[in-house]
Amino acid sequence: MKLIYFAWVRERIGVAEEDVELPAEVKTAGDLLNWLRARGDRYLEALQDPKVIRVAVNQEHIDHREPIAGAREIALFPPMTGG
Amino acid sequence: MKLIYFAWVRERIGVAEEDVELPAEVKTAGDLLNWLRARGDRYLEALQDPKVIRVAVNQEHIDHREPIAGAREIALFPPMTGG
Amino acid sequence: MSDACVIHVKVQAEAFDTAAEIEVAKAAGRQVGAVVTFSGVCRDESGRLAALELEHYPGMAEAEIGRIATEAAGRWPVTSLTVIHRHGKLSPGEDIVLVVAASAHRQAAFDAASFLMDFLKTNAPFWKKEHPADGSSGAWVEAKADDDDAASRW
Amino acid sequence: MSDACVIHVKVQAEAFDTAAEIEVAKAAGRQVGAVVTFSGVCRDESGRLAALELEHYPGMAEAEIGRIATEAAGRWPVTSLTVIHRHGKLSPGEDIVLVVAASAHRQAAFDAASFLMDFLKTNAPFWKKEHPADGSSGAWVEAKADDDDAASRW
Repeated sequence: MKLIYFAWVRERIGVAEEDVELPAEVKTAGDLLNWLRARGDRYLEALQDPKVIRVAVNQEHIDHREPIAGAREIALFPPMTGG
Repeated sequence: MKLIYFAWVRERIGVAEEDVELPAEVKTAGDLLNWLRARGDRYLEALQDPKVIRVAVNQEHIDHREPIAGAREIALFPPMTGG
Repeated sequence: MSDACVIHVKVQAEAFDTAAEIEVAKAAGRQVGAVVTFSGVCRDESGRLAALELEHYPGMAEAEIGRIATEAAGRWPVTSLTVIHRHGKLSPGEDIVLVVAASAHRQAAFDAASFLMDFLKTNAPFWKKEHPADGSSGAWVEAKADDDDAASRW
Repeated sequence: MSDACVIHVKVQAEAFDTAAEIEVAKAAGRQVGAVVTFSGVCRDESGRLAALELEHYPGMAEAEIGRIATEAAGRWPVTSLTVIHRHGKLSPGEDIVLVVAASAHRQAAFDAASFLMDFLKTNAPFWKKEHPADGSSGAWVEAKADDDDAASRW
């Protein structure tokens, strides 16, 4: 499973992307955020306020309660500021 | 007093502008329309439906009930279709 | 809100350069973050028309557009407003009118441009006559009740 | 309503030519009577900024803008919608984004362009970082609650 980070999420975690093996109990985007927060201080700092973290699965926005089964790539990023 | 006509008002009356002496009892734009309608068939045809005739005094829109005292030029025209 | 707004009004037969007008609008204020343009284009009405002819009231056309733009500049925090309206005979595909609104804020630019167009339609002294493609004598375009409705919402 | 709508989406570092994009929009339908453009311009925030840097999510940026444009084409009778969004380092005065909406009807063109901008702000995966003029290290621009409100009105 490929994880991609953008903007200050990327800066705080310290890598732009990484491959991870997710345990079976990580079913939703919210589960993924909790699992990542337990991986270390950089993750905890990046994801300390989960409600401001947006999640996209296979390049489509999803809600934190939605399942991530079947994801090829999951991206985590702050609220967008384009336009 | 200079009268100016535009679009189909101009075509029906047959002149683009004319100078007229208005009698003292012609006080409002509505009075002017009535007075013109009595001037002949071309005026009657052009102004037969007064409610679709717009009036501008000194290049500003006015309502038919407003006075025309002090006008240097009065324009009569159909509803506008620019833009 | 209108103190810093630059207003440009032109009524002309010649074509205009939309890109150049956008550059002027961007240059009019250091805090321009949003530029909205509206171009009104002559349609051929499914091949029915060879041209549109625009008659206008010289002097009042400029004055009335200026009054509408001044009203818009008082309602929204815009840094510049440009209106160019053409007259004379125009072929399908040619521009009839251009409105450019620049502001620090996108909604102000959208609203000011939309307001200007609605009031140009109902209040600016221009009249369109159709020149049919079949060579027959054309009719004056009738004003639409829709346009009065659009203006009355502001 | 979307069957005749031509949608163009570009995400690029290069500058774009607004006038050329307007011409493409006019050419996309024979019944185009109205073209609305929105240009988002990099501001210097009263001299505070030397540049903005735009990061984006390649692939998703194009896909998400395409989804927003398809939604707009389904809601309004537009003949073409164009969105160009730049990424990379942009100086004050440079264009960041262009939206062009063409329609037979002016209100449809205004609404589609305004809708596109509101959803680009909240949903397109781009992030702005400030480069201050004083050489200090810049901060990421924070999302505005106003922008969520603007999107939620549609």
